[in-house]
Amino acid sequence: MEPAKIIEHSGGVIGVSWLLIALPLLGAAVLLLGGRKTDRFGHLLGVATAVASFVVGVLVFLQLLGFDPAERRRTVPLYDFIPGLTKMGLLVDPLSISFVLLITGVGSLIHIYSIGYMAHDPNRRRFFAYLNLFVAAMLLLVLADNYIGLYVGWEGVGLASYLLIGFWQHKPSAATAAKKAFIVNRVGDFGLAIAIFTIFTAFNTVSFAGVMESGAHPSQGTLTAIGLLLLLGACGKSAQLPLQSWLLDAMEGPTPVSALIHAATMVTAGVYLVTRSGAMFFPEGSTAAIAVTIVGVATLLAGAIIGTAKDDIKKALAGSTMSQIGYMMLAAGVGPAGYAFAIAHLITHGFFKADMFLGAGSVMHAMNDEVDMRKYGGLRKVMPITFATFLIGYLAIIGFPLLSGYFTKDGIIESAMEHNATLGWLAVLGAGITGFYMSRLVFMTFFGQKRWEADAHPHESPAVMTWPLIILSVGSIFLGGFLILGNRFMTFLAPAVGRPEHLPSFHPFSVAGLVTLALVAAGAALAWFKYGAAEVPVTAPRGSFLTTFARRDLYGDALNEALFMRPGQWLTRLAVFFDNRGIDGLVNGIAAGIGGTSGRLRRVQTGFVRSYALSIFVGAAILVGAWFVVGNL
Amino acid sequence: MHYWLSTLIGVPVVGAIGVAAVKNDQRAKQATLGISLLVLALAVAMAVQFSPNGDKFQFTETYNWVPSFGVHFGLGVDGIALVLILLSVVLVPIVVLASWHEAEKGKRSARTYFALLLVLEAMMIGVFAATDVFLFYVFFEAMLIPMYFMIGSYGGAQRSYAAVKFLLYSLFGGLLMLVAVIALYTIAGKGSFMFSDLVGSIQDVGTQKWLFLGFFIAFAIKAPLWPFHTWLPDAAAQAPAGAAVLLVGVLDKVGTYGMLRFCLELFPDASHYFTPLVLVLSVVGIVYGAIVAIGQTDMKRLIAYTSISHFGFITLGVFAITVNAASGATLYMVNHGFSTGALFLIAGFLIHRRGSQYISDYGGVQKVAPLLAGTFLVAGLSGLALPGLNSFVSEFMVLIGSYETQPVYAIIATSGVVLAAIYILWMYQRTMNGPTADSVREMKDLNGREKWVLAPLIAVIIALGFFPKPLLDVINPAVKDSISQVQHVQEASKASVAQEGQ
Amino acid sequence: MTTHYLVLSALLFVIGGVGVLVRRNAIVVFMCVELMLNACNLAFVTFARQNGNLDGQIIAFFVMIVAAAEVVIGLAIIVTIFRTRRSASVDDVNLLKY
Amino acid sequence: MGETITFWVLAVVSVTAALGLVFSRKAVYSALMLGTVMLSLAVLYAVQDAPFLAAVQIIVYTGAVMMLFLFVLMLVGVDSSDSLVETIRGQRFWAIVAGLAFAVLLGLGVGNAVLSAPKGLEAVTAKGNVPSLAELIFTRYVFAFEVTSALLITAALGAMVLAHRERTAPKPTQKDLSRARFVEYAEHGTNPAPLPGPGTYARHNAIDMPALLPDGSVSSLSVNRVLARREAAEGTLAPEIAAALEAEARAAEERAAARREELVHHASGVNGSGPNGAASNGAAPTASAAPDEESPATGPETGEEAK
Repeated sequence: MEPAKIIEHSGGVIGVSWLLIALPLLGAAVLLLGGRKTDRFGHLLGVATAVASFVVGVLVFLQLLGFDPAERRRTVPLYDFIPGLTKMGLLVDPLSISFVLLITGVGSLIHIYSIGYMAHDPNRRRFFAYLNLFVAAMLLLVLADNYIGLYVGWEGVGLASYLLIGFWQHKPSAATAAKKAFIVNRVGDFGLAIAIFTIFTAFNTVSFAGVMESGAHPSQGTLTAIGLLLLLGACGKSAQLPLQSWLLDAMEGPTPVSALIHAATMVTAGVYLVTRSGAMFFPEGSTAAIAVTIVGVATLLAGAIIGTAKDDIKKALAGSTMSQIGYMMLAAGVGPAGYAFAIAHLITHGFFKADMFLGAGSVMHAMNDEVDMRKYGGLRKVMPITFATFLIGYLAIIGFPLLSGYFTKDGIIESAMEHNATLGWLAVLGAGITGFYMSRLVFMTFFGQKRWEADAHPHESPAVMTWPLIILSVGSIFLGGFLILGNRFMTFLAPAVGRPEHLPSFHPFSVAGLVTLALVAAGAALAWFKYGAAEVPVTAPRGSFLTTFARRDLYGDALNEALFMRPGQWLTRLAVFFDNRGIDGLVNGIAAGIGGTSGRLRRVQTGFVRSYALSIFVGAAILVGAWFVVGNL
Repeated sequence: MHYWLSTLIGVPVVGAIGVAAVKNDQRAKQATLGISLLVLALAVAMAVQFSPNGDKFQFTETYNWVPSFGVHFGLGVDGIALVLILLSVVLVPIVVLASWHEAEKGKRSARTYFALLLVLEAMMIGVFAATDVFLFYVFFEAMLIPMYFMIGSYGGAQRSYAAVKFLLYSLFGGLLMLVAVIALYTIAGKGSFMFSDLVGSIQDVGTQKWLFLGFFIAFAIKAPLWPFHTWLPDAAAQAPAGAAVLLVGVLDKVGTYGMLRFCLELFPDASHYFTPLVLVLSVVGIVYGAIVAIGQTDMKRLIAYTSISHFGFITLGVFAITVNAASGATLYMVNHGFSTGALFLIAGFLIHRRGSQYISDYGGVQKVAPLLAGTFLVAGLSGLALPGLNSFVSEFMVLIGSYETQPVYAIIATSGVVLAAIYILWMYQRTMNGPTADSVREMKDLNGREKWVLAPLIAVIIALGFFPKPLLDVINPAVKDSISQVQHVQEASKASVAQEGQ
Repeated sequence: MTTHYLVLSALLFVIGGVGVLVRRNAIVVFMCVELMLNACNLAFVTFARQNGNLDGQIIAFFVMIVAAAEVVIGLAIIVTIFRTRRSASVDDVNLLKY
Repeated sequence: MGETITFWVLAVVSVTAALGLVFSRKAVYSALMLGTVMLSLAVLYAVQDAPFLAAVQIIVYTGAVMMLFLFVLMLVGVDSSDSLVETIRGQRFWAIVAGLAFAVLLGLGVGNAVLSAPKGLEAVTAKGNVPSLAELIFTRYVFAFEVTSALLITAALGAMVLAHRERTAPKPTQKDLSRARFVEYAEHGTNPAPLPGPGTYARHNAIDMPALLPDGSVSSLSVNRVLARREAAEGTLAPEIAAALEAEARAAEERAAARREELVHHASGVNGSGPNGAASNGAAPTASAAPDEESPATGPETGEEAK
């Protein structure tokens, strides 16, 4: 089934859906411009706008449900953004509203959580301003009805991510990580921008509706090029290979940021982009779609391998995020059969990963901001709520039967398997590794001996932090089943992204599913023997070559440094030298040459009046001679 | 008959004489601010009456100046000139306010500086409003005089070198243009220097090429286009911040404005012929300027090099010969004036506080002066064309427009977007982030005057980022008109190529 | 006959010119200039007769007046220079150079 | 025929005189040579029907201008003369080459011209030479004539301005002069009293006779130095006077040397080495043009050697 037509809409809650974006934007503006005066109530305002936006989102969702499925794609024109290029409008359809609910819902919970987490930070107001800014930009990203609007949101979330990673900018590592994130993202944006140029040139419009309904039939090459360029953009934002390197560094930001931006929402924007453009530029079996699946599989394995070696709890989770987004990309590349699973996994992942990040934040909060898991251990007793919610998130992610992740990940594996057996088995392998590294994380943190630092006095976090955890863990339990069973989500999403001819049915005991479960169990058991039952050394052992390989992020940074940074620095120095000595040297050389010549020439002015007289006389003679010559010609 | 434009030119001139005559520096400053605000109000009042779809040139005034050579004092604005005049008159009061204490260390008195500023304002309005090629040339050259003194008398340690380099470079280009102007007059044989009389008067392609080069080199130096750029970092780094804003923000735009107005309209065939060359220079400038900017250690030089990169975008837009690109380029001229102006001013505030232009002398300023750092970041992000800020719209239009006709150049130019992120954010990181350096520990945040300087700039930067329509509505018709000639030539040459192919 | 006068005039002129170039005493240089002027006068007078037109004589007359004025000023300058530099050599007055 | 003879005679005279003007080393001779040329030309004017110009030539040029030349020559040093050493490389060679080239060119020009017989001035000077000239001057050339008057006035004013020396200090009164004399006395022991008259204890009552001090020695102060030098040059000066003068002059020279260090050294002032040292010494202090001229003290000896 093809995606439904996009129709213009006015009136109702959907008509004012711009409020979704405007509310958090207003919050950000007030908090940033208001200065210290808003310090007192800043966090409350931040939460209020996020929650208000969520409420609007729910109302919009409800109105949308009221329409016939074929009329659920509504565009709300706003204003003429760039005359001659594009108008600005919002596209409210099942896909975008799913994101809106995830962003505002999980976003609101994280806002609430941050009240407690950032309570002692002197710049809490600014933090909430940035969070609000992020929510606004992310909503613009998913709601825009054209690629340029999407691009605005795309870079807007990049900015928010930059600001929030570098929130503790007095730490050089945080500042560097923020800059790195922005610049790597810009590389992806480069691809996205050129994709948009190509789209405009090929279709003479950049709106989704316009592209879909355009009569233009660009060549297959153009379409593939657009697809690959969009994929480059998606790789940047979603930390997929080869632009993955920024995500692990991005963990320098405060943990709520990691939860919201670098786990639940922003990093999934790439999946959104691929899904949104899927029907047009990633048709099933096309080169671009195959590239998407390859990138997805490669990243899901890479992320998982990185996750196995990290001792930093946030970095281990970040590796896991990479890996899970790899799953989503894989599904998105599979075509209409995978879109629903990709988005469903994205949503459930948003819940359980946010849950675990916030749980990790809760642990860090309790352990004086210690992130090294080797200095945790045995925390389940002192932090029961955190432990319980974390455990739910853990079970969800490894695909424990009947929890959210079980349904969505299994769906992805099944659809990948149907698409291409190799990809499917690699995805299964990834699931097994997930079982290992997530178990490792849980065992090192909550089980085993206490390996705390002397001054650590862990305690359970306040209610403002635990309640969001509880809500998120509830979502982590039930959401997956709710979405997947009976193809509920696939049907809902169909008007926006299309649907395969044959709806998949859920097989709880398929071969792949059973193998997956077995591998996950094996991974968990291995982790128990190495980290649960055995003593965990406080300092990391040197480890094998493979461990180092994983610890060093698969040498991604080293590769970037060797390939881009060092030649770049060299090139920069060369260019500066060339500019100063070459171009400017030439300019100054000409000036010096003229100066030197005139310095020599002026010696002709001896000051002896007789010399001057002689030259006058000779000149007169020459003139007279010339006159004769000319006169006699 | 309107007198809008001559009033706009006359008021600052009269004001400058008055300011120079006032004996009290404080009074002089206040008077300058008042006059520049008056000019701003007049310009806005005029702009409101401009009808985008009316005549090409509006508010025209024509007086005979040198009748024997057909030189007129001809004034008039189209959409392109109008937005650039608006840019100038908005920037001047801001610069006046920003330079409040800047001129006190100079070789000459502060009131001279402010009088020069007003003279410069008159020249800037005049150069954009001139509809007579000779008058344009006169303003084009006369602008150098106040700027020369502003750099040479109030600048940094190397001011003499910078001022002379700036003057000689510009003069060299200007003289080439003078030759071309006179040749144009003679060859056209219309007995008039009026732009409207000269358009389309040169049909011979060979002649067009030579005249085009005469004009283009002058504009390329002014703009400045790679490889004629080396005067800009020196001049901008040595000039006082206010003068640097006007230099990079407005004066250099005369170059790109001239390309759009004179090169394209007067010499369409030659423009078509030279397009590949100009595009190569532009793209080289974009990448080269950005790379060299990354390697700078001096804040003001860095900003100057970013401008070289940005001027590459503008010329790329002008010579891509599509409406989107050329409109984007025009809008870019305005936006670049605001964003780079803000960058220069904030850098100036920083330098004023710390007394050093070197990036390495700073660090962690964000901690002690968050507002200063915040505005710096906004201005910087505008410089790297972050969506939602003004430069994005123009840069995107330029790129998308040039991609339509010149995809390869556009793709290379787009890589400048990545480099821009590196040079801006790296500079921001080195100055504002990290542990607070001892030397800046006592640094004060923005004071009231400085807030008033930056608030309008930041407001404009954000407003134009989301709502560029008012400007684009004015620019688009004018740009369409300007590039139509070259488009005809392009189509003709395509047609002939197609015929040969058959 | 006219040719003879003109050749004489030319000779005197050239001799005067060479004198200006080779002599260093400012007063002698001046005299040589006067000689050149006189040579020109001779040519004027000759041409006046040749062409039957008094204009040549008039010009010669004016030349004399101008020469007189020139001598007055020139010698005053020489005296002034001599007063400060104790020298009448034109080569000694060479500070205005390079 | 008469004109031809006159021309040839005067042509030879004037060219010879002109060459003499250029080549004579003494300025006075040059002036006289110039006078000769001018007089010759005056005659040639007269021969060519220009009696008025001939008169003016004699009156204005030979009379006024030449006198002015001679006057300034006297003022500047009548007997200072150029050395034959050329200091500017190639100047003389190129001057002569250019002169010859110019002469050849002019000759070619004149030779190439095809001239008819002179028209003569009879037609235009029917009323006589002077009235005809006057008519032209006061009609067609009246503007030029008036402008010339402005030129003359300007020249006169210019000469005055140039010759005028601005007084930079108030004029010394007698009191100042007297005080200065005593300051000099206190510092250098110079005699504050008026110079002794010649011949107070003289054997001859003559102005060239030095005064004798009470101890019978010669008072060098009393000697007119110019006269003494002349006599020394002639060898008629009494030896004791010569010795006293020499001692006194050496002291004076030492004082002057200190002052002279401040003066600019002129590389071209080599004319002191000529054999006319005595003559130039005689004109001292007015004519001691170059600082590296022989010192006055050694003057008499060199003068004698020259003799």
